[in-house]
Amino acid sequence: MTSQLPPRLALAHISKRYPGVVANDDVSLSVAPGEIHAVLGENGAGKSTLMKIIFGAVRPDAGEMHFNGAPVSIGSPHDARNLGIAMVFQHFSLFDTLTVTENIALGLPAAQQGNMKQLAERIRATAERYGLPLEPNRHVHTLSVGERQRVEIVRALLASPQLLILDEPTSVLTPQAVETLFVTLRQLAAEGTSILYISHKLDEIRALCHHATVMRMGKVTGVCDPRQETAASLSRLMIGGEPPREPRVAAQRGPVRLSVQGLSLPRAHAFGTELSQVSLDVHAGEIVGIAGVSGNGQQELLAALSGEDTRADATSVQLAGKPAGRLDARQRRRAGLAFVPEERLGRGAVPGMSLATNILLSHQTPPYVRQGMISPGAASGLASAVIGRFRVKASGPQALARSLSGGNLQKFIVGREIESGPKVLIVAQPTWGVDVGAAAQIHNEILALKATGCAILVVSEELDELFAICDRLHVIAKGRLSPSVATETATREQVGLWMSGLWEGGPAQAHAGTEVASHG
Amino acid sequence: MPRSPLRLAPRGMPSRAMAYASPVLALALTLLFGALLFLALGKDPVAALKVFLADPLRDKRAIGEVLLKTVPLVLCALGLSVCYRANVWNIGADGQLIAGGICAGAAVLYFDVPGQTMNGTVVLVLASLAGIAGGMAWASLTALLKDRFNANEILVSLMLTYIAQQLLLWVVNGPLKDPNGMNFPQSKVFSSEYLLPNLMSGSRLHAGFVVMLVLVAVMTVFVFRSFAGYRLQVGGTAPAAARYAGFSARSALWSALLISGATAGLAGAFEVVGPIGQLLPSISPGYGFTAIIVAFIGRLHPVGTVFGGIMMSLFYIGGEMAQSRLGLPSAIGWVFQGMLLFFLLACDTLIDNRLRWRATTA
Amino acid sequence: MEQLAPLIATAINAGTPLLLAALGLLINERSGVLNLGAEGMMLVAAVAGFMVGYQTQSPLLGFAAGALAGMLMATLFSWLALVLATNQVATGLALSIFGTGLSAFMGQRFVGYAMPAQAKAVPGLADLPFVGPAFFQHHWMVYFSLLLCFAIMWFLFRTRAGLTLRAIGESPESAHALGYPVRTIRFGALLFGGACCGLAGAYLSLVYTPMWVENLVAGRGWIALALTTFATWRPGRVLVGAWLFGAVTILQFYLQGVGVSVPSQFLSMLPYAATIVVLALISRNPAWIRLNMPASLGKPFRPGNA
Amino acid sequence: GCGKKEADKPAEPAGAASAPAAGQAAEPLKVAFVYIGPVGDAGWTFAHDNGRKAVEEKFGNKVKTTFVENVPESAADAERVFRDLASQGNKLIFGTTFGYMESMLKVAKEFPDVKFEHATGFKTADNLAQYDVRTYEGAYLAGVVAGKMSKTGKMGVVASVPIPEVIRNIDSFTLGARSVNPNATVKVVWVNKWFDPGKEREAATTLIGQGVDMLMQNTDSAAVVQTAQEKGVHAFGWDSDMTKFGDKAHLAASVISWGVYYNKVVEDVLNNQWKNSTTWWGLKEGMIDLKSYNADVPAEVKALVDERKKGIIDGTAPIWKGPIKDNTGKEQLAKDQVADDKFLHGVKFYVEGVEGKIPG
Ligand SMILES: Nc1ncnc2c1ncn2[C@@H]1O[C@H](COP(=O)(O)OP(=O)(O)OP(=O)(O)O)[C@@H](O)[C@H]1O
Ligand SMILES: Nc1ncnc2c1ncn2[C@@H]1O[C@H](COP(=O)(O)OP(=O)(O)OP(=O)(O)O)[C@@H](O)[C@H]1O
Ligand SMILES: [Mg+2]
Ligand SMILES: [Mg+2]
Repeated sequence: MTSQLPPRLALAHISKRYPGVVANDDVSLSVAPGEIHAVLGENGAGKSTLMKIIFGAVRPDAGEMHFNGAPVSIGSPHDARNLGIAMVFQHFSLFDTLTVTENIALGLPAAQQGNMKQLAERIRATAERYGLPLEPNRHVHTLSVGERQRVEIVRALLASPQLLILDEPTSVLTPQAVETLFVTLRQLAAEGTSILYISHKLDEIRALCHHATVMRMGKVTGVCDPRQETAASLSRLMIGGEPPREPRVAAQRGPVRLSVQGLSLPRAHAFGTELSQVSLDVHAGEIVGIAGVSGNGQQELLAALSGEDTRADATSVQLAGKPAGRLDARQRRRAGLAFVPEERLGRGAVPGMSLATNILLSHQTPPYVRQGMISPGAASGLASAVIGRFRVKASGPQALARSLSGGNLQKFIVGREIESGPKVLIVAQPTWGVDVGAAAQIHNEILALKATGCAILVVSEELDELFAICDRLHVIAKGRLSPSVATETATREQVGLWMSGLWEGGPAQAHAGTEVASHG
Repeated sequence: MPRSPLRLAPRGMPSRAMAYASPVLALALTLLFGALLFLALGKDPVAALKVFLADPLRDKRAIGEVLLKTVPLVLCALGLSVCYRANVWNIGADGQLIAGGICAGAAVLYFDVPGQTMNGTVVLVLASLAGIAGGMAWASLTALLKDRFNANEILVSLMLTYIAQQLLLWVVNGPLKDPNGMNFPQSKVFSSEYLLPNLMSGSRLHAGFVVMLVLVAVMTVFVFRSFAGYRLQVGGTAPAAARYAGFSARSALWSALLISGATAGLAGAFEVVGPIGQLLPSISPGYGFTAIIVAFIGRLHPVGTVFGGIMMSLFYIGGEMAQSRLGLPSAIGWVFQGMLLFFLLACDTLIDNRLRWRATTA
Repeated sequence: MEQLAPLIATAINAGTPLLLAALGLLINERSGVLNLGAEGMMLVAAVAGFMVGYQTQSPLLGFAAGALAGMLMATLFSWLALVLATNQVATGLALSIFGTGLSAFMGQRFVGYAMPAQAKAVPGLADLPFVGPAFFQHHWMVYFSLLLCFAIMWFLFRTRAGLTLRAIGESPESAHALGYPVRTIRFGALLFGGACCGLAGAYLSLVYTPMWVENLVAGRGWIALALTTFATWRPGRVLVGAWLFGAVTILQFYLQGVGVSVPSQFLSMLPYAATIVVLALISRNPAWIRLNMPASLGKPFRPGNA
Repeated sequence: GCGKKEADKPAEPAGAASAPAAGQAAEPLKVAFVYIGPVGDAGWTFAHDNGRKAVEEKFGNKVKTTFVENVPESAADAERVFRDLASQGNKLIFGTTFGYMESMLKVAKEFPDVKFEHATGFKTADNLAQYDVRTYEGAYLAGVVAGKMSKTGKMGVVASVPIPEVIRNIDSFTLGARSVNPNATVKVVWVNKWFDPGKEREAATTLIGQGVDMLMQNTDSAAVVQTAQEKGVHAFGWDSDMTKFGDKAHLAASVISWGVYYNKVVEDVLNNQWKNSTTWWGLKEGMIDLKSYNADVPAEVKALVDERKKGIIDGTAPIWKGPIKDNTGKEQLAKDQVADDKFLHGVKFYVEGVEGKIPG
């Protein structure tokens, strides 16, 4: 891939420091024209920061940047765009109540915008050319997550960039949609566009990228050709040691602890999803997984199971054989349920309160609360115990929840729920945005809990994770739940198809969904 | 955007010391700017500040006056603190106070008829309960509209204050008008046995002050130790977490408003059966609004509101004295109150942030 | 019918300060900033406008001073709410309390003076039967406020700057990521809001009353805030709402004049009660509000780094 | 009784009030005024402050006056202000609005050596006197002018708060108007405030919109005159001359001269002759008058007003003389019966010619 042309982008000695962390420490990196270059590393390694520096959203403390051989100083995303750099952010930067066209217009230089009609035409044309169909006049809040990702990508492509930055673009896509995206990216690279690609999914990087820069704690720790590496060797580069192993734990399968029968719920608000005829059983000593692209009813199902939504029929949700559909979250917790929600700050924990006080969200009985009075000592003691056992990085039980990093807070919440000794544990996105080491630790704890005879339901968008820890899998699509398959016999292709609703009697058979159209 | 040479850098952990220092710093800045203001008006700043801060405290009676004024301020602020902790932006404490005053006044008038003697204490307790009920009823309108119709509580509670003022005007012109009062818009003056007893002779400070102190203690326990207080704060600040924990955000809304209505209503009752002693067309010079500042100065902490209340009471009386002693417009008291709140908000950012000089690089 | 024309005229007159202020607040809120200091800004602007207008005997200069005063107050708010990212509700309340005091303080020596009457007729149209007295015998500021309303409609929905403003109100994080200077644009929006509230305040002291008295604004700033919700953040509906509220304000006196025998105190409650009823009706459907309300309204935004 | 008690007392250690004759060394009598509104309101408080100035002018350095303006009627505050003024050494304190009555009663009890004077109330104490002015006489004279000059015979009153004084003024205005134009009618709009130019203007505009061409007001600002000027109808100044707010509209003003009374009270205190009396002065004492006529008012109208004035002063033509019916047709004063002060204080009805019902 190397040629006589100057590199499209060359970074030299980039450093960026935040209070308490050095996010980028003397980072150098070079991308050739037409090259797909991966950047990988643990959570917090500094990948996003580096990308934001390239895109002008963050200013480096030190270092130099060359673009097509010329030294540049990129002060803002506008500068970056004018140079021909486009970026698809890790967190969507879309505006829900605006139309697709308006969203795209906002991401283009004013000069390139033209009038809205012409722009809509250009969007349609570009989208078609790369096989990313889009309806320019729809409002973003009516789009599925996959479609939103497409808006981001089309916005980047419309600027005909010379360098395209993609920060974890696939975390919300079905395997099939990922394939489609890769086709597009390869096509772009062939046309000469350089691509910087960030992902935690090592398989993807091995399949797509020509080069990889590995980062750890802000520093570049290695450069390699990912096509020559194994997932294990990449992982070693990333975390500087052996990847943790996740043992399969054999457990005695017991009676049904959590049972859902024919659960149907109308949507609670305009942006919600309707649940229809959802049925599943979770036995003691078993981990059942639910796969699916987000926005297909996971939230609604979880709320109906946790007791945050009590509209279901009493008998449609049963805990340990007793009807629980109408019980609120407190009553279900008393019946032995524990729940780790996907949002940590604001739902699993109150940001402005200490870890000790956050204990009380799920521990509302003696010794923590007696006769309506809080016992601060007991709560604080439990918080310390969780911090110790789960190796949570926090200054102590009095640390505010919002002062913890995402991964550490997740460990705290998982620990808090496990400490209650539940009969049934429901976990949503157990390792979302959590790095490899912490993920392994959380997985191990879940597996250990299973061995004690707890019934566990895991809802996740990460197929790898589900395949790694679950005994059986369901797929949720458009508010319906597929039948279950044992993970030993399931294939990724089958689950991928199911994620588009293509199972016997699944929703995609009734009407072709947009997700399906995307890989047609 | 104006750029200052200083910039804020977030602290990892909020600073405890700064949380206590911030009101002191804000007060110091207010006094500094106040002194400059006096200078600009051609007054000796030291003498003027003395009138403002020392004269209201010159003797026992004067101190009694300052404390007397803290009663309605602190009572309202206690309830408002709970509301704001629960993220319910009730700014209509003044209306709740008026509603409480009307009900307490009506209760006293019901018993205070010639030929019928009731135990004074019993009547006072009943009047206070009526005041509490009145304040709660008025606040519950806000809660109902927010709960059922999702109507913004800031605007609703404020509009209800204007309505309460008219309601008071109506009762003193109509149903509760003194029949022997030459048709003037006021109720009859309550008999002295139905007025709150004074704590010491030579001062108007009454037993309500003691009740206020007790309530401060009760509220402190409620906010920091009771599970109910905890539920309410979670329900307000993180509704999703409250649902997750099985607490009802609706009950947080209702309890916050009812508590705040109760304390404001009690404040109204104490004014009516305390220093006023009858129903008049106006029973509050805006206590409910000043109490907002009191609540913030007090860090939404019940004990803090006592200090905040004394502060505001000083500014209020000081403003009045500045008028009669120095010939300054009495509105200067309001200017001081507003300034203090501004400086406090500004200083509070230092709890989560530290000041750094901006790096000179572009 | 003959009584209807003056009723319409008074309603429009009473609605104009509400319209001016609500349009400014609408721009504020479209950018995601909730400024509860409207009442305070209007008061300070009213007194500043009156001081200058009276001293120079030029209403135009008075309006300019009012707008400027509103902008100064807005700058104070911006510094706290944008730079220090303070709680917007508390900051707005502080601005209102401060403005109430400051205006009373500044205006102390101006109480009791009056501006001379100003020309209030559109030549040629004012003498038409019915429509003349109803619509064409107003101060020029009334027509200006109408023009402003249409200009804002065009700006918000037809220009790129308007699109940017709406986008920032929707998601300052996304806008920041795309490279828009969120705080600068919000500052601009706040200045505009301050200027509009300033004009509204100056209209009260220079044209409507026209004199300065303490607390002249008498809650109109709050009603203007309610109007933006009433209008679901659309300029056209703000216009309708403002005039409607103007009519309700007048209605209490009109009903007394025609001899309705309800205690006048209850009639005095009308504008406030109407505000509550309208708020409840409009907000009843949360989904609808969610679709229309700028999603970041009232939430402090501080860019991670710039 | 009580005046004597005061005089019997030995001179105070501070020796301020009771020994004016002591010559040069004597400190001036400290006199304080407490106002409900701002001194610049152009109406009620303005008129009182003119009275204060009259005192300063007449007594020079024998007195020292202070005033506190904008003191709310809410008793909790008024009481403190009165107490503070008393403890500051003021020996004569005027409270100029009805709402101060109870506060003044309380404070008066605590400071027996300070004389308190309360305007427009009805309770007295050993050291608390009451004073008021017969504003209704001015209203009546304005009514006469209005009756003569109205083209439509429809008049309006912008009224503040429905207390007897205001109702009496509305009635007197109506009596005056109907004495020269028996078909005259009067509409009333209540604003429930003493001083709120915005509302006063809205009320005036509404009345004008309903066909009224003469406006009387019983509120404190000049907004009504201003509005009348703009809309081309006529109005009357209230409490003080309001010509400068609308020189075309302003037909005349019912002007109060508080100074007449204030001078007398100060004189009495200086001479140790003060009594806790109840005073109700009017045209006769020169405390109220219709003044500042517009050039448009014909000489014959002025002459008529002068004639009525004379009749009121010498008692030959009292304003409130039967038969007077209320506007439901019920007779309130029988033929030839003349209302006494007690009757006047208790007027709770609209006379014939006023439209509508009294609120509350
Ligand atoms: N605005 C900021 N202020 C303070 N610290 C920051 C800021 N942004 C990032 N950091 C810190 O800088 C480090 C690098 O963060 P960065 O987001 O670049 O990591 P990353 O490699 O993209 O991680 P992930 O895989 O989780 O996306 C982290 O420790 C993070 O906490
Ligand atoms: N924008 C920001 N402003 C201030 N502090 C920040 C910001 N972003 C992150 N931090 C702080 O930086 C630290 C790391 O946060 P972050 O969530 O990025 O962790 P991380 O490195 O990804 O770790 P983990 O793997 O546990 O998620 C935390 O203390 C967090 O509070
Ligand atoms: Mg992270
Ligand atoms: Mg990242």
